[in-house]
Amino acid sequence: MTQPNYDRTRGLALLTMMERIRAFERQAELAATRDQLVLGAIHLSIGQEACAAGIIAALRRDDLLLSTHRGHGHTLAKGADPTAMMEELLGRAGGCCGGKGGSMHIADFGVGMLGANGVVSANIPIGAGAAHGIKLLGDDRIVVDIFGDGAINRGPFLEGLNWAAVFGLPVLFVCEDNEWSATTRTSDMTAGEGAAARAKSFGIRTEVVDGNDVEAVADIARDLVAAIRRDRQPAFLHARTFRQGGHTYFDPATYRAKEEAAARIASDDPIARQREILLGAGVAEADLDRIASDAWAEMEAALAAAAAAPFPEDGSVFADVQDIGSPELEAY
Amino acid sequence: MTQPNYDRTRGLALLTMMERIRAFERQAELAATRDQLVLGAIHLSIGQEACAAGIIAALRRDDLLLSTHRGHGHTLAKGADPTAMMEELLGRAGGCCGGKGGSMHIADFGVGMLGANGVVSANIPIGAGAAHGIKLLGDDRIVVDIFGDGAINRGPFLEGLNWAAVFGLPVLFVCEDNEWSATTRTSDMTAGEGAAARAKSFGIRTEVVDGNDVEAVADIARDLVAAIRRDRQPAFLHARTFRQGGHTYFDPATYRAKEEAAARIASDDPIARQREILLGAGVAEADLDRIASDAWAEMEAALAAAAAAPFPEDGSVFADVQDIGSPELEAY
Amino acid sequence: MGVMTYGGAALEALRQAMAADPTVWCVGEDLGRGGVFGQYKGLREEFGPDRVSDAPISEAAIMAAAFGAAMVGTRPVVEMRFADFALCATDELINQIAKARFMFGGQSRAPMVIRKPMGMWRSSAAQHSQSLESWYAHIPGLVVAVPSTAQDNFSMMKAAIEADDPVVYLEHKNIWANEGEVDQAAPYQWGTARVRLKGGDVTIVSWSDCANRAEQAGRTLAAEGIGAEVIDLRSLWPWDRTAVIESAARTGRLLVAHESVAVGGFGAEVVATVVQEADLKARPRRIGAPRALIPYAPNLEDQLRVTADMIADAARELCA
Amino acid sequence: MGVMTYGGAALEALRQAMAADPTVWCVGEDLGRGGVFGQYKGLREEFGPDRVSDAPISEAAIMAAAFGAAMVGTRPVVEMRFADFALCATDELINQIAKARFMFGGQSRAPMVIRKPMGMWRSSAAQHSQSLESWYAHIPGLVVAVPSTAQDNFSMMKAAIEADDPVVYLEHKNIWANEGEVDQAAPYQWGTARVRLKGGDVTIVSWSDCANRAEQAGRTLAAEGIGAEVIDLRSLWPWDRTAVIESAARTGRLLVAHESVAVGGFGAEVVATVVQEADLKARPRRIGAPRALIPYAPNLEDQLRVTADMIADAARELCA
Ligand SMILES: Cc1ncc(C[n+]2csc(CCOP(=O)(O)OP(=O)(O)O)c2C)c(N)n1
Ligand SMILES: Cc1ncc(C[n+]2csc(CCOP(=O)(O)OP(=O)(O)O)c2C)c(N)n1
Ligand SMILES: [Mg+2]
Ligand SMILES: [Mg+2]
Repeated sequence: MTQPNYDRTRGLALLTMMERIRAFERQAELAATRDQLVLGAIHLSIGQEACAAGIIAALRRDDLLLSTHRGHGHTLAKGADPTAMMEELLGRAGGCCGGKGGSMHIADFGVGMLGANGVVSANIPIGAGAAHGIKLLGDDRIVVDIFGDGAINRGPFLEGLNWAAVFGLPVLFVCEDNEWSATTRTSDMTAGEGAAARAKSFGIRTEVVDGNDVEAVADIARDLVAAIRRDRQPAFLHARTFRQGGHTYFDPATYRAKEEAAARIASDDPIARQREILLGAGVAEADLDRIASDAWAEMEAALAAAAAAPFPEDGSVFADVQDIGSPELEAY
Repeated sequence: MTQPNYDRTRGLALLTMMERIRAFERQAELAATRDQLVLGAIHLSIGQEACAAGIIAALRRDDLLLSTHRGHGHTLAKGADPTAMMEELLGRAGGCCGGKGGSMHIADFGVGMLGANGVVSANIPIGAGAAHGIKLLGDDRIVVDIFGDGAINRGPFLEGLNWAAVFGLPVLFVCEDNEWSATTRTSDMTAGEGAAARAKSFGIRTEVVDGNDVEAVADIARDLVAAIRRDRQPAFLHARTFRQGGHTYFDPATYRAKEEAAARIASDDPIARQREILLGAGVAEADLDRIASDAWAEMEAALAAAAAAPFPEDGSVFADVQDIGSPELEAY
Repeated sequence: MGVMTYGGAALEALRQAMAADPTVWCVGEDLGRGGVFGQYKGLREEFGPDRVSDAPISEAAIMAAAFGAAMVGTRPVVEMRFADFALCATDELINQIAKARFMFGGQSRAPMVIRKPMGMWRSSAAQHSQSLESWYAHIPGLVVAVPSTAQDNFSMMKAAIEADDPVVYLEHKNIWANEGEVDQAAPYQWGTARVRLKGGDVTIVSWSDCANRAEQAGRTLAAEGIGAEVIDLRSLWPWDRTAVIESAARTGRLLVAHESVAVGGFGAEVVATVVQEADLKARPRRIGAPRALIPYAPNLEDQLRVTADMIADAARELCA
Repeated sequence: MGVMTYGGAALEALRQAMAADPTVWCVGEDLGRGGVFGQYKGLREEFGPDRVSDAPISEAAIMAAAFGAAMVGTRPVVEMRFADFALCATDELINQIAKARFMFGGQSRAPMVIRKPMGMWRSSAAQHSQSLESWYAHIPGLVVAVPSTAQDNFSMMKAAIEADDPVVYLEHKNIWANEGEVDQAAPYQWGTARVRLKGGDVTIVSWSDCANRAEQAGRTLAAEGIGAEVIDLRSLWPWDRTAVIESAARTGRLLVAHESVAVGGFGAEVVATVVQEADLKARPRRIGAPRALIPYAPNLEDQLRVTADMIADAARELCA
C-alpha cells in the first residue's frame, strides 16, 4: 500500500543505489575470499545500504561527506567510480587513493567524499571542521558526517557536536546504528538512551529514523539537509539499521546466534523492503530484477578491471608525504 | 529565618571550613604577590568555598577525591595539613608532594585526596577508574570527582561518565561551575543546556544546586553520597558558583566589567551568606568573627612555617621517577 | 619447557598471573571474545567478566580508568588493540600515568601493563601499522618492552605484570603465530639484552620482530664466514647499554636495525650512545624505514620493510 | 629592520599573513583576549572573531576542526597553549593530519601551523614544561620548527603559514620577551641552519632556547681561545644535515645540546647521522636532560636545566 503520490522515479533510484552498493560489497567480499586479492581488512555494509542511499540522495555533488572504516557504500552513493574504488581495495595504481589508502581510507575528493577513517569517531570533529571551513569561505555547501553507534562513546563525539553547535555549522551528523561495535553489542557499553539523547543534550535538532526504510531515510534527510542549508545550524540523525555480516569479511560472528541475524535479514532487509514498496507501487518484478542484475554486472566488471590493473609504481611510496623535507634519506 | 530544627553545629563546621579555605587562599596569594615565594601559577578558589566544604563534609576520611588545578580548597576540606599544602606551593621538602608537584598537582593520599590535575577534564575518567578499582576490590568507599564548567567540553567528560554508568561505579561527579573557563565565558563555548543536561543523557542521576549555599550543597551531597554508597551507581551534581578573582593570581580579569564581579561578591558570597544564616540562628557575631580570625591565624602560621622550611634535596629529583631503569644517566 | 606461540606465551603468562594474584585484571574492547588477536582467549571463561572486562570504544577512558584503578591498588593489563589507537590516550599515558608517582611526590604508583600491538601487518595501511617505540623510550616514568620471541613474550609479560611501574608493552602483530620453546622458569631481568648469535666481526643490534630478521641475516653472514653478534635488546627502557657497548667495542663495527622510521628512531640513541663510549673501526650504520607513511598496496608496503637481506648487505658493507 | 621581541615577531608575521590572505585564521582557547602569552594580541580587533576564534577547551576538536577546515581550503593557525595539552590531540595530529595527504593519495592537503609553546618556564611542573620535539621529527608528514630568535620567529612563522604542509611550530615559553633585530625581508629556507658563531675547534649543535645558551657558551669559549662553531638548527624536519656534517668534519669535534630528555632526543639523531658520514677526532657528546620528570621546586627544576656553563664545560672537555 503505497501513498497515492508515491514518487516511483525516486523509489527506483534509491533501490538502484542500494543494489549497486550491495553488489559492490559482494564483489569486494569475493575479491577477498575467493580471489585473495585483498590483504587488508574490509568492513562491509551489507544490510545498511538504505542509510547511504537515502541520506546521500539528499546531497548536491559539491556537498561534502566523511565516513568510517565501513565507508564503501557512502563513497559509491556520493558518486565515486566503482572501478577506482575496487582498485583501491586491491591496492592498484588506479585506485581512488592511488592504492595507498585501501578500504579503510577510501576517498574521492572529486565527488566531495573527504575520506573514510580508520580511527573510530575521528571523522566527527573533522567533519565539523570542514563545515567550519565552509562557513569561513562563505559558500552554501553542507557536510554530512557519518559514524557508527560505537563511535558515540569516544570523546570526539562530544567535542565535535559541541563545536558544530557553538559555531553554528552546516553539518548533518549521522549515527548509522547497526547495533554492533566489532564483536561487542553496543548497548552493553553505552549508558543512557544512546545517540539521540546525547545529541539533544547539545541543543542540536535530532531525528530518529528506521534506517532500513530507504524512503523514510531519504525523506528525513531531505528535510534536514534543507534546514541545514537554510539555517546554517547542525542537525543529527540517528538511523537504526543492522549489520548482517561479521565485523570484517573474515569475522564469522560466532559471538551472536546465527538465528538472530537470520531473522533480521529475513524480516528487515532494506533492499527486500524497498522491492516490496516498488512492487506495491506497480513496478514489474522483472524490472526490479534487472536493476539487481545490472548492478551485479557493473560491479563484476569493476572487480575484473581492478584485478587486471597494475600495482602502483614502487617509487610512489615517497610521493605525497610532504612538500618540505625529503621522505627518502639515502643514508638508511 | 532559619528552620526550627536547624543544625547549628553543622552550620558552624561548614563556615569554619570555608573560612579556613579562604584564609588559605588569601595567604597563598600573599605568598605569591607580597612575598614572591611562589613561582608557578596558582588558581584560587575564593568565592567557591561552599562546594569544597559542603560536598566533602559528606565524605568519610577513607573516601577518595580527585580535583583540578583549582584544588586547594578541596584538598584542605578532605583533611590535608595546611602547612604541608603551603610548603607544596612554595616548593619545599615538607610539601605534601615533596615540593615536586606544586599547586596544580597538590595531593594527599593519606586523606584520600588523589590529586589535583593540570590537564582540564583529565581527572574525570581517572576518578571513574578509582571507583572501578574500588568495585573490583569490593569495599564500600566512594569517589568524588570534581571539575570545572570548562571541563565538560573535553572528551574525557563523555568517556568518564559513560564508563561510570556502564560499569555501575560508586562515583559522584561534581561540576563546580564558576561560569569561567580561564578568560572565556564558558557559556559562549558550550552548546545546549550544559553540564546537567549532558549528564542526564548518560542516564545518570543528576542534581543541580546553588553552589554558594553551603547548607544546600551539604544537604544534596549527603543524599547523593548515601545513595551512591548504597546503590553503587554514579551520580552527578551541578553546583553553580562564581569565580570572584582572576583565573590565576596574576590575572587582573580585565576582560570582565569590574562591576560584574563586585555585584556578585556583594550579593552572593558563600561565606557572607552562611554568616547570615548563623546570625539568624542566633550565633553571636563575635563567635563568627573568631572563626574567621582563627582561620586567618592558622593559615598565617602555615605560610610562616612554609616560608621557613627547607627546599628539597637536589637529588630528590631522581627519586620516584620509576623503579626500573635509572633516571640519571651519567653520560649526559 | 614446551613449544608455544608468541601470542600464546603472553596469554599463558597472563593467565598464570591472574590465577596467582586476584588484583590483576584486563580491560579493553572485545576482550570478552578473546581480543582481536586472541590474546585473551579463554580468560573470561576462567576469570569472569569483571576481571576480563570489555570496554566501550574509549581508549582514553580505558587508559585513564585503568590508571585510576591502579592507584587504588589493582594491577590492570590494558589492551589498546592497535598501537595506533593508543594515540587517542596519549595525554592519559604521558601526562598522567608516567608522571603521577613523581608529581605526587611518591604517593602513588601505576602498576600497569599497556599492550599496544604494533608494526606492519598485511596491508593495514597508515593508521594501523605504526611503530612508535622511540616515543615511549623518551618519556621518563615509562618502561618499554619490545619482545620478539615466545620465550620473551612469556617471561617479559610475567615481569611486566609484576612491575610496579607502568610498562608500555609492544608486541609485534606480524609474529603472533611464531613458535618457540618456552622455559617458564627462565628468569628475566629488565634491561638485559639477549645475544641471539655470537660473533666477532660486527655487532648487529635490533629488537621486536626486526631482531628475528637480524638473526636470520646473522646466520646468512655466518655461512659466509662473517661473524655477526646479533643482540636483541628486548627492552628499550631500560636498555642494555653495557652489552651493546662491550660488543661494539670488541667487534669494532656497529649496525642497528629496526622497523620503525629511522629519523628519530631508537637506533639513533643506540648509535649515539656507543660512539660516545667506544671507538669503532668503521662508521656505524642504522637501518630503519624511510621517513614515509605506511601505504596499503603490498608492493608499496614492501618498499618500507627492513628485511634480513638489507641487514646482511649493510653488515657486509661494514665488514668490507 | 627594527627590534622586536621573540613573541612579538611571530605576532607581526601572523598579522601580516592574515592581512594578505583572507583564508588564514587562528583558533584556540582564549585567543580573543590575545592568547595566554599575548601571541594574538590585537588580532581580534583587527580581523574579527571569525578569524581569531575562541574555542571550547577541546584540544582534540581544535586540532580536528582546523584540519577539516584546512581540507576545504582555509589555512588555520592552531594554538595549543602549552605543548603538553597538545597530547590531548595526538590522534588528530599523528593519525589524521600527518597522514591524510598520503593515505588519500594526494587528494588533500593540510596547510596548518600548529603552535605548541614548549619548555621549562618558572616552576610550571611536570604537566606544563615538556619538550617533545623529537616525537614530531619522527613522524612522516610533519614539518618541525624550533625557532630561537625574534628574527627566526618572524621569518619561520611567515614560512610556516605559507607552507602547504602541516608545521608543528614549537616556540619556547621562556623567551617570549627576548629582543632582537628583525629584518622582515630576510629570506628563510626550510632545513637551513643558522651559524650563530664560527669556529674551528668544536661544532656545537642546538636549537630552540638552548641555542641561545649554546651561543653564550661559544662566546665564553672564544674568550678562552676555543673556537666553537655554534649551529642553530631552527627546524628539525627538515634539518640541515649538510651544514652540521660539513662543520663537524672540519672541526672534528661534535657536541649537541638540547633542553629535552637526552634519551631518545633529537640529539641522538644528529650524532648518529654525523658519525655515519664523517670521522671525528674525539668521541661526540650529547647534553640533554636526564630521563627524569620535571619538578616544581625551583632548585629541583634547575637540576634538569641545560645551562651555558654545562655546554662550555663539555666543549672544553672535548677539546682537551
Ligand atoms: C579509536 C579506535 N578504537 C578501536 C578501533 C577498532 N575498531 C574498528 S571498527 C570498530 C567497531 C566500530 O563500531 P561502530 O562505530 O558501531 O561502527 P561499525 O563497525 O558498526 O560500522 C572498532 C572497535 C578503531 N578503529 N579506532
Ligand atoms: C586540556 C587543557 N587545556 C587547557 C588548559 C589550560 N587551562 C587551565 S585552567 C583552564 C580553564 C578551566 O576552566 P574550568 O574547567 O571551568 O575550571 P576553572 O578554572 O574555572 O576552575 C584552562 C583552559 C588545561 N589546563 N588543560
Ligand atoms: Mg556499529
Ligand atoms: Mg570554570
